[in-house]
Amino acid sequence: MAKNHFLLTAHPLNTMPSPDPGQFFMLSVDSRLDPLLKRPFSLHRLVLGDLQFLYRVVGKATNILKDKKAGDIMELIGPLGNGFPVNEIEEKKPVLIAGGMGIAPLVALAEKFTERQPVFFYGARNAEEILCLNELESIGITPVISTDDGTSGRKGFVTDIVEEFLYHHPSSSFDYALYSCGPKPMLETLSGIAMKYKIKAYMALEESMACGIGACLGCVIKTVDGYKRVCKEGPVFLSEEIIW
Amino acid sequence: MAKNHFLLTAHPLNTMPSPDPGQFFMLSVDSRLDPLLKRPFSLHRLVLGDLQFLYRVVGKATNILKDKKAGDIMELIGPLGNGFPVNEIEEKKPVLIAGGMGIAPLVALAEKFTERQPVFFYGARNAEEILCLNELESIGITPVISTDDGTSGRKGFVTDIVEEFLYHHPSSSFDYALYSCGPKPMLETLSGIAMKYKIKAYMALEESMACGIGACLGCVIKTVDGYKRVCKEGPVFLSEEIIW
Amino acid sequence: MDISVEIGKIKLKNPVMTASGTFGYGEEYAGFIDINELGALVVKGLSLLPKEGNPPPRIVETPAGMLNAIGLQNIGIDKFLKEKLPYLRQFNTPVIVNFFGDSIEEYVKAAGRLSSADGIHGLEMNISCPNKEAGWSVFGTDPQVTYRVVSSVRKATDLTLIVKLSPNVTDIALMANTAEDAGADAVSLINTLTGMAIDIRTRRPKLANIRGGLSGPAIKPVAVRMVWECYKKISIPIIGMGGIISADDAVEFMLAGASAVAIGTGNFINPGVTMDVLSGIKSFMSAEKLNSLKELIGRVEC
Amino acid sequence: MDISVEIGKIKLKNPVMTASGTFGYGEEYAGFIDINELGALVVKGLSLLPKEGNPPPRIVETPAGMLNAIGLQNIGIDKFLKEKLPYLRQFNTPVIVNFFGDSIEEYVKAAGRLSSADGIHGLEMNISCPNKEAGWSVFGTDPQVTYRVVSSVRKATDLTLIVKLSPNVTDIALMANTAEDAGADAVSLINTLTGMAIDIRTRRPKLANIRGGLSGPAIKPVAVRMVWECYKKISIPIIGMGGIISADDAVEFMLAGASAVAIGTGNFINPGVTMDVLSGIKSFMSAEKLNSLKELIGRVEC
Ligand SMILES: Cc1cc2nc3c(=O)[nH]c(=O)nc-3n(C[C@H](O)[C@H](O)[C@H](O)COP(=O)(O)OP(=O)(O)OC[C@H]3O[C@@H](n4cnc5c(N)ncnc54)[C@H](O)[C@@H]3O)c2cc1C
Ligand SMILES: Cc1cc2nc3c(=O)[nH]c(=O)nc-3n(C[C@H](O)[C@H](O)[C@H](O)COP(=O)(O)OP(=O)(O)OC[C@H]3O[C@@H](n4cnc5c(N)ncnc54)[C@H](O)[C@@H]3O)c2cc1C
Ligand SMILES: Cc1cc2nc3c(=O)[nH]c(=O)nc-3n(C[C@H](O)[C@H](O)[C@H](O)COP(=O)(O)O)c2cc1C
Ligand SMILES: Cc1cc2nc3c(=O)[nH]c(=O)nc-3n(C[C@H](O)[C@H](O)[C@H](O)COP(=O)(O)O)c2cc1C
Ligand code: FES
Ligand code: FES
Repeated sequence: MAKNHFLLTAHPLNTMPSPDPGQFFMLSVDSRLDPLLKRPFSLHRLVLGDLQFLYRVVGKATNILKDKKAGDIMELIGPLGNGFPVNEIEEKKPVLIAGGMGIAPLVALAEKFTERQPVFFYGARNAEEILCLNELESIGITPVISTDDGTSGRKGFVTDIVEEFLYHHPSSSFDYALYSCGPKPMLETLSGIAMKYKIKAYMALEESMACGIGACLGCVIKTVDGYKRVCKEGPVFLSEEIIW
Repeated sequence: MAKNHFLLTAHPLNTMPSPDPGQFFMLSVDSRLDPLLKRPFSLHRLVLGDLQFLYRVVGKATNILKDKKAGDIMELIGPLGNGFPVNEIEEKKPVLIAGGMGIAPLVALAEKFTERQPVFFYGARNAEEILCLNELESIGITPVISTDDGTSGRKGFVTDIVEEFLYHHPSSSFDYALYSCGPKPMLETLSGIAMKYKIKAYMALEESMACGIGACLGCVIKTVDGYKRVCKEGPVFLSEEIIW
Repeated sequence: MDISVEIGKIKLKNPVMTASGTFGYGEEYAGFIDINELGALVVKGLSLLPKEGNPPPRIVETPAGMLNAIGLQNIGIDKFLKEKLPYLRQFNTPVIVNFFGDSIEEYVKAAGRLSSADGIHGLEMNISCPNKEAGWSVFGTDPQVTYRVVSSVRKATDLTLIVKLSPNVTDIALMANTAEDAGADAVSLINTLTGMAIDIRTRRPKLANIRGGLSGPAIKPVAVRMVWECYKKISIPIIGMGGIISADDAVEFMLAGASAVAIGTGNFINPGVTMDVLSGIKSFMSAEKLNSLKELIGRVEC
Repeated sequence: MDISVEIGKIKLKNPVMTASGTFGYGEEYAGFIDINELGALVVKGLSLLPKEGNPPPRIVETPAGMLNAIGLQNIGIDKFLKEKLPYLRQFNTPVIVNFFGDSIEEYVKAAGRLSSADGIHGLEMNISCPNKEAGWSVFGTDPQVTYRVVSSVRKATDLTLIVKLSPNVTDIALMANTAEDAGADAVSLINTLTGMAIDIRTRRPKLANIRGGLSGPAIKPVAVRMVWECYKKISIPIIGMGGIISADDAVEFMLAGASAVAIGTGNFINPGVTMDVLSGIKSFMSAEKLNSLKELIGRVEC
């Protein structure tokens, strides 16, 4: 795994509903009061009933997480929120767009879509931060890669490349549907592109969370229907709902 | 090691003055904010330059400590405070009295005294909590044991047995000097015994500590000269100084 | 063992409540605990008209605590009565409605509206929320204004009236006294301490609202102290809260003088915390051979 | 890079100070840091006559914080001048003496005595210690009394006069304003929040004094908020403190409006913390390409 990125495999000790791509779990590293709150992590993959999470070390909880050993027990709640709609759009061509850590939930989603031969765009800061190529390959997907510094794939923003693609590959026989996860500015740009090309775009958003289950109203984003909770009404939203 | 009791061996990464028996170290388990403060632990033994601490798991820090692995790095400051006087009393016969976890510093002290054949009394709640017998044996000491419930050695308080000993073994050719560590009530009783038999008693005290180096005035005990800091003027005090 | 307790006219089967704003309208926790086992359920603060609340970010973690600036977002009393209360009525757990207003008039109207509904057992007046600037924030910090608003609401309702105090005051016992004099049946304390956090790289406050309310274990020592100070000065019951995450914490509040306890931030850390606290209180009482909460409440030995 | 800063007439080579009561009279830390590297050293609070302080236990850890009830134990001003000050004079670090009194008269006398000594650069008036009951504790919570005591001390000294504010008030900015009007050259904040902890098994308060002062990371959000509120209202410099344990914390206080920062509880966690904070501030400034502290102080973007 690339520097500072780790894969956590969790074997559930209790039964739980099977999670959908785009859903997430709230995880505590242990019962100490620092860090205090649980942290949200998206389902990365479901492997033989085990949950896999892909995460980047950014602060307190992730720093502790990376030092966990096989066999350690942690408290997780989930699956939470609404994942990506998969069946609703059977006639459409899935276009998946990952930015940075946004790759985490999109691998599970790509797995669901394999038969429909999704197009996969994947942008990151540099070659080092391009992850999961083997996992994608094993399900027959070769993503179109771009990096900010050009160290892998094309140089530039993934959104530019997506727009180029849509421009050069208009289709009259089917519609595209965009599925995306990544940094907010990227999603905002993508949202504009989706509007321009009149295609549906589903995007998984992030907000700081306290409860993860809809009780605290802490994680809202502004939508055309007022504030909505990312943990409950989201994390996947249709781009046209969101007010950036 | 008995249930809930652990031995920690620390290899100093920096040079430090050689610690005396009765001195202590302030230890942080890691840099997280819970627990926040360093915790005091007495030197148990010095083994080939490594520091050994003997501790009982009672709360937050000790619970974390027990799960540390070989090679983990921790921050320690010390040696701190004043240890037991060893040389000042060359003509005296050392009598060591340990109560419960008070055994921790007395092993290092007994090592210093081996040539003077100290008398060693050791009281604990029950047989399970009698520790370090092998260590003591290796330096030629067989302690007189007592337990509250009689599961090992004599049944009763160690202070009763000490008093009995002093009563039956008066000496005109030399004086005794008492060296003790244990729960406050035990030390208080011992203090009375020392007064009665007119012998010097050195005792290592405990108080909650914040800094461990004399700066916060948090760890005082009442003495005939006003409050004194356990971490700086102590932890070893002469019993006659202390106002119980 | 009797762990029931009375708060005004409400009989609680046990002293474990939820704190307003941390338990939604109950539904969210139904998958984690049996709502019927709660001593009482306090819902998110309501106002006459719906409120949108503050823009995000609304929460940030701090050492052993968190800041929130939700901005009193709520669906409004009417929608609550229609859409949420029927759900809550199915449980045999008393429902306490936390509410607030922009003016004394609004408080009175809100209390009136809530009092005529079926299935509400008590009202908790929030006079202390530190999240909103200006006007109404002084309700909870100026004793004279507090007296006026509480006594006005008192006239408007026969339900058990709980006044929730702000800790951001010089003299909490004076505020508790004022609430009692104005006719409150109980006080609850503490609400959040006002705090702030700054992102040093962006140089912006971590909360869009700049300031927020500090809750969680970090504030427990302040909360316990305030409960103790109030207990000595008033004779109505106290609902203690602020940083409770375990039965030991709850017992600490009761020894300080709380008749019941409410858990807020603790629910986020462990959604089953209320049940853990409840069973922990029972174990503590049997270990200590106590037969009734009376042997705990206010029994710290000073 | 210019990291010097002026507090009244005192020129500090850098903004990192120690907080009163946590750094003894300096000696204890000499083995851990170079005292010459400190921006200023603030000593344990002194009174005219020595004070015995409270019985133990005096400290207890709380979530991400600690309570203390030292009870202002100190050796008295005379002994300090004779036995401790000579040691401190050897360093080229300004020495600020924290002091307090039981009455305005005592404050004035203490300030006078300290002002005539050689080697004291500033005075920090503690009007806020929450550890002692009764009388003088109101100095820091009633603006009128604060005005009287500060203006009296102002007349008694030409040294830089810093007033240390209590956070246990409804309106901290009002208190800061009052101190400024009464002639203070600077304010320092925050002192400890009053708190309490109870041992549920013995049923006794964990501190012999019952209540104590809460310090450490737990209170940082309250402290940052108060610094920010005061910065908007006063024009004298602020010394910010409350839970600082890292350079990031220090920068956060400066963005909120502190000209300098003081570290208290942090010294207990890491006796080298002042030097770590100092070098961290420098690295931060070079990483952010800042040339002077002016580009940080009060520069939060709201
Ligand atoms: C629904 C959801 C799903 C997520 N899925 C994943 C995932 O699959 N893999 C993954 O690596 N991360 C994921 N995240 C982000 C993850 O939750 C944060 O990285 C984690 O909480 C950081 O915890 P920490 O204690 O290590 O960092 P902290 O110490 O809390 O913070 C360190 C730094 O990161 C910033 N930060 C913290 N949380 C976020 C956030 N949510 N967004 C942006 N910046 C943040 C802080 O402001 C701070 O600067 C997800 C977040 C959400 C809301
Ligand atoms: C000078 C000195 C030397 C010590 N040497 C040793 C030693 O060699 N081995 C050893 O096992 N312990 C020793 N102790 C005690 C040790 O410091 C505490 O057991 C430890 O701090 C507990 O930390 P914790 O976080 O695990 O417990 P906490 O979570 O802090 O406390 C758990 C429980 O233990 C009680 N407690 C905490 N500290 C003390 C204390 N100092 N005295 C009595 N009760 C306390 C608390 O009140 C609480 O009830 C020494 C203490 C001092 C002052
Ligand atoms: C996210 C959040 C929202 C809150 N909303 C309200 C509210 O609407 N009304 C109210 O009176 N208190 C509100 N509070 C305060 C809590 O009810 C409680 O008084 C406080 O958080 C202290 O308890 P705790 O430390 O257990 O959280 C809120 C607290 C949090 C954390
Ligand atoms: C053990 C201890 C003793 C203190 N003694 C004093 C004192 O004598 N005078 C004073 O003004 N403040 C005193 N304080 C308050 C600190 O100077 C500081 O304002 C407070 O602890 C907040 O900072 P911190 O969180 O960095 O500790 C004391 C604090 C502690 C922890
Ligand atoms: S995190 Fe609490 S409502 Fe979403
Ligand atoms: S622990 Fe600070 S003076 Fe002893």
